[in-house]
Amino acid sequence: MTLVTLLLLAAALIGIGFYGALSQQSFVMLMMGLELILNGVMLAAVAFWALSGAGAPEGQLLTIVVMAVMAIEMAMGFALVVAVFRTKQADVTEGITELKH
Amino acid sequence: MELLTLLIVLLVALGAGLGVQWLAMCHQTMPTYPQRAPFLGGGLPETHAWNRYHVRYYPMTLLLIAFEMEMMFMYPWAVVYVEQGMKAVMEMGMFLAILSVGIVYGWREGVFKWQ
Amino acid sequence: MDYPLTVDIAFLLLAILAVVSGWRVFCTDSMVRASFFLLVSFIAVGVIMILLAAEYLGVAMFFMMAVEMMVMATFMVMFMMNPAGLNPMMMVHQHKFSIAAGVVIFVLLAGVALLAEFPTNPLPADLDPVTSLGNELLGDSMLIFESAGIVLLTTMIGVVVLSSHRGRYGGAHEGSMPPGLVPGGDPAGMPKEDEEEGGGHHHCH
Amino acid sequence: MAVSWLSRLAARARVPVFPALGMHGDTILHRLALTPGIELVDSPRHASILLVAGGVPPDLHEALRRLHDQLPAPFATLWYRSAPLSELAGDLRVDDPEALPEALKRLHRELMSGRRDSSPRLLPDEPPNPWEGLGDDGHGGEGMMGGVPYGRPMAMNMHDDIRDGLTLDSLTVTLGPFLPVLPPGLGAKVTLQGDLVQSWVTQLAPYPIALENVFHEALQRPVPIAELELARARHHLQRLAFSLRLSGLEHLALVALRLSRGLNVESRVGRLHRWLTRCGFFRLTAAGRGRLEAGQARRVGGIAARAAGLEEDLRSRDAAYRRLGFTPIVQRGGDTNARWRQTLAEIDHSLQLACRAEQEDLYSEMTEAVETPRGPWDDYRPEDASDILEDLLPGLEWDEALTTIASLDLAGVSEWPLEPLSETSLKDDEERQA
Amino acid sequence: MIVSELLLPVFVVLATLAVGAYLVGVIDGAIGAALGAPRGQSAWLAPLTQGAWLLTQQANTTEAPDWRAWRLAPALYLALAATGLAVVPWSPTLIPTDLTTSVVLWGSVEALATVVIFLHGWSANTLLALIGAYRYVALGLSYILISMFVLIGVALPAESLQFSQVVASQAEMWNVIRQPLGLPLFLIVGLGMTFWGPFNLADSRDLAGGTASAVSGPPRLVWNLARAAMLVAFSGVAASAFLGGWLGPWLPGPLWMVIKMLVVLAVLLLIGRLVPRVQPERCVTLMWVVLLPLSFIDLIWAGMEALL
Repeated sequence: MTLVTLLLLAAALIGIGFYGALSQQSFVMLMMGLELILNGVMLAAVAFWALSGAGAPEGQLLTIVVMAVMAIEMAMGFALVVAVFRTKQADVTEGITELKH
Repeated sequence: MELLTLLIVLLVALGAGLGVQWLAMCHQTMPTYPQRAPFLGGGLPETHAWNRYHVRYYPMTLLLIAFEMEMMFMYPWAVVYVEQGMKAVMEMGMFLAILSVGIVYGWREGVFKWQ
Repeated sequence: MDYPLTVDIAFLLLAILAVVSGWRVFCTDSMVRASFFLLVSFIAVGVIMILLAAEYLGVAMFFMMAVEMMVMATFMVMFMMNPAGLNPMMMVHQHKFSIAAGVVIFVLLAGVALLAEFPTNPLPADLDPVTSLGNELLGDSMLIFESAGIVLLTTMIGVVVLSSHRGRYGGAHEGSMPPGLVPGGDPAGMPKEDEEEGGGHHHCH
Repeated sequence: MAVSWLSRLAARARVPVFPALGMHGDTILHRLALTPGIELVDSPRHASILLVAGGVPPDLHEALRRLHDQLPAPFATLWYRSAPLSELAGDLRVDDPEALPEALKRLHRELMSGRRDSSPRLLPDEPPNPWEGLGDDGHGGEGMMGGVPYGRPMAMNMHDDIRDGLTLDSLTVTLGPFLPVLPPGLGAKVTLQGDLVQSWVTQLAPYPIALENVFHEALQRPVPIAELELARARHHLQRLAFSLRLSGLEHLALVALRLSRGLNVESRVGRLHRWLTRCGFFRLTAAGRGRLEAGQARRVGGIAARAAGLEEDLRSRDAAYRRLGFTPIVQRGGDTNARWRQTLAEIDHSLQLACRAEQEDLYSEMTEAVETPRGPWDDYRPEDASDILEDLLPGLEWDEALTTIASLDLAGVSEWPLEPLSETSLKDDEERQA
Repeated sequence: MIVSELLLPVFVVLATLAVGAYLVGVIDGAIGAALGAPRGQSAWLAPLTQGAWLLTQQANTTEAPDWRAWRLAPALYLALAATGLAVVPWSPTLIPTDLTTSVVLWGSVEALATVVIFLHGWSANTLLALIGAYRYVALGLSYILISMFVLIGVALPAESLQFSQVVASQAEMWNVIRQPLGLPLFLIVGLGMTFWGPFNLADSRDLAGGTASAVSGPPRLVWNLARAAMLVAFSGVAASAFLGGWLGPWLPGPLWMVIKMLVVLAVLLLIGRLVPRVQPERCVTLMWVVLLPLSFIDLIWAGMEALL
């Protein structure tokens, strides 16, 4: 377990997350991709904090902030899904893009 | 060492739980289809039970994930609370007061009721 | 910083678990399984954090993610056709492009990780991560902490406004109507209903 | 060796019995609930014995077969005052209520020790729809939602939502007639969205209830008022016990059953009422749902009508009751909560009336009509009113819907009176065990 | 060294779990008999015979269950109970897992329990189990905040998130006296967590057994066992957080723990028998509108008390 292996793991998670976020049609599945990306980011932040940052508390704080971003993203995302579904009965991303028209 | 103990306890319990189910079941035959049908007091379902289940309390769950974030801040706060004294009281008081507004607002809008 | 062999083995297993379950999220048919695979991935990362001495963050990851994935699962089931994956399905678009994008991102980040020189500053032996985090929250980063509160409040209100149907002032769609100019008249400044609904039609894939 | 030791231990377990009720089968349940060593379970999966109590009408035989096949092996069926299905002609039949507990225990012991084989499956081992090898992937499904994956179609969106405008899937199932949380015999086609009842169509009316003989006699000749009122209180107490068991208050249900069993003019329900109030039964469980409109309440009659504020009670027309100073009790509200308050008040009232009537040795004077616990019986017997559920239940959550059903006495009155059970033996049973 | 640091704690946790789950059955039976259930066999034997019967019964399945999840859920619930019990300190030296954040770990056990119970009901693919599962989620997501506020309340005077420190901080006065609202609120959380008595929304009678309605035989045995084990783990945590854990005169620490855990168990099982089931909608409103503000008050009280 070194900084490099940890970062590799984080990169793998971010890569899979990107794949998911780009490929999934469904809005909720897309959010799962985003979550996985943030998962990798958090791991990288903690790895830097532990092995490269000499335990500066900002490293931990960054992780918490990422977690907060995740929670907000999820809450707002689902609320939007509910609101959109109520008017359009759509649950896929194409359904939402139509809101522009 | 602590984590090792935890791991062993966890694995033993998990293994025991799975083992009891597996041991007793590896001999038995598959139940018949009528036996496997869902119990509805002699009645029958038309479809599988898995469906797009209409959760009636979804606004509450969304409120929860936003509110729960506050816990992330509160645990470290609790550790340094006595050390920091009044400063900790003021800051967390402000933080909680802000978030309580959200709960009260949600309550007034009826999010804790079945939609 | 050197870790004992057991930690290395544990890290390896957890890394495999995190990646495999992260991958399974996108190739399982059951929405509930997908959410909980993601949870497993988070838990594996949480355990790695504990191994890295970030005990608080690792354990907090468990409970935060357990709740979030539980909510995720309920919403996935609510809004996805065929939520249990009784029929196999593949709801993807731009599949090849996404795989390529994922691989490129991984290669780029891995390249950075392998090639860049990061300073090696391990944790001081006497550091108490939780206390230092607490002091940071109440001291230098007080502003972040309090503004997080404001942002969360905004989220809560936004969530309630968007998702709640039956509010204090009646249904959400009714509530969004301004009152009529004459009592009982049409809402002021709103287009007629049929115009509003105009562009909507279903997309099924 | 180990297995025989295990089965010997298993043979000593409390006998888990799943009751499938036929006509007038519920009386024996009140007795079994108080019998040591017998456990009445809620799901056939948790039982080793299927007890068919009372005659099952032929049109329910198919449902009974389905239920029979849902018990996990090893299991056996016992028929109490009921003719076994033709396939199971060799099964044990018991008609004597006193021999029943012992027969159940013996059956369980024989099953566990292997001296008796598990009951055979009645229905062919076929899925509801053929699926193996069919469809896109050989599991019966087609496309995303089509086909019959693993033998059943998938739930589809059938109805618009009634409450919040999110049109998600709905589930349609037929419930009953052997669902233990519904009145015996009630069967319905129910559509649920989430845990909300979206529509309810009563398909099978609950079995007519048999009233005690005194109500039938009252239409022919004057009968002692004390006897009439005690029978009324007994009926209400048994209904209360059912509802208490449903809401998880097992011990109070037993209190109510014991009270009904040994009911005499000295009995009082004040303590039971106080316990119910203190433990929050009225506030937590039977909270104001299932409100009846005046018209519905009049149709149901009896307690439901008086709980909705209608002052209708045939007893106030009887001169003998008037001499006792009888005035009907009424509640306002007409919801579940009001019905249970009314029930408890009426039990109390009945006991007081019985007490005074016995002192003065009063007989009822009106013979052209009688107020039964189920409602007024004048020219016609109280009829089944279970179709009001169709208006009442939509929009209620599952738990609320069941609490509402339990608070309503909807079944019609049978033309035959209740066969009396001997009351002494059970006391002996309990005393012997203690 | 290995024996005292690894084998002994593991043994203590697993033995407590097994014996405790059995005792839950015994105490519950005894309370039932005291409240007037018909007396059959002795309460000591009843859990064993019931278990033996379940072992000999055929395991039921449904038409198309989510097999892995369905079999995994009871075992996972048991494993969570074991994890929860592992953070409970028995004496200043005998602490199976003395993480510096064991209070938070217990919080995660609570959150994960919701997931597991949901999974148990969901994977059966039958209507009644499904309703039970979703109802439980409503409850599980509501009690978690209350539990965390209450536990932070006990962490304040200890200045630590470690259960051993929490117990040590109660040397002068137990938290049950210092923070009078804490224990009652926490007991409610415990009933919710094991869906016992008034908060039995998952496996209730109106759902013919809810998430367990389609389960029979050994899987049901494991499920019942896990539920009882979770109750034991909870009573251990409650005893450490509010009743001073191993602290007490005359007797050795672990013995005090056992006594306190038994007391908590008895109280929980008694409440479970005395209070009717709460309707789901009412339950959620009650948790958020009444109990959550109460836990706020408890926290403020604890904070003031810790500073003075």
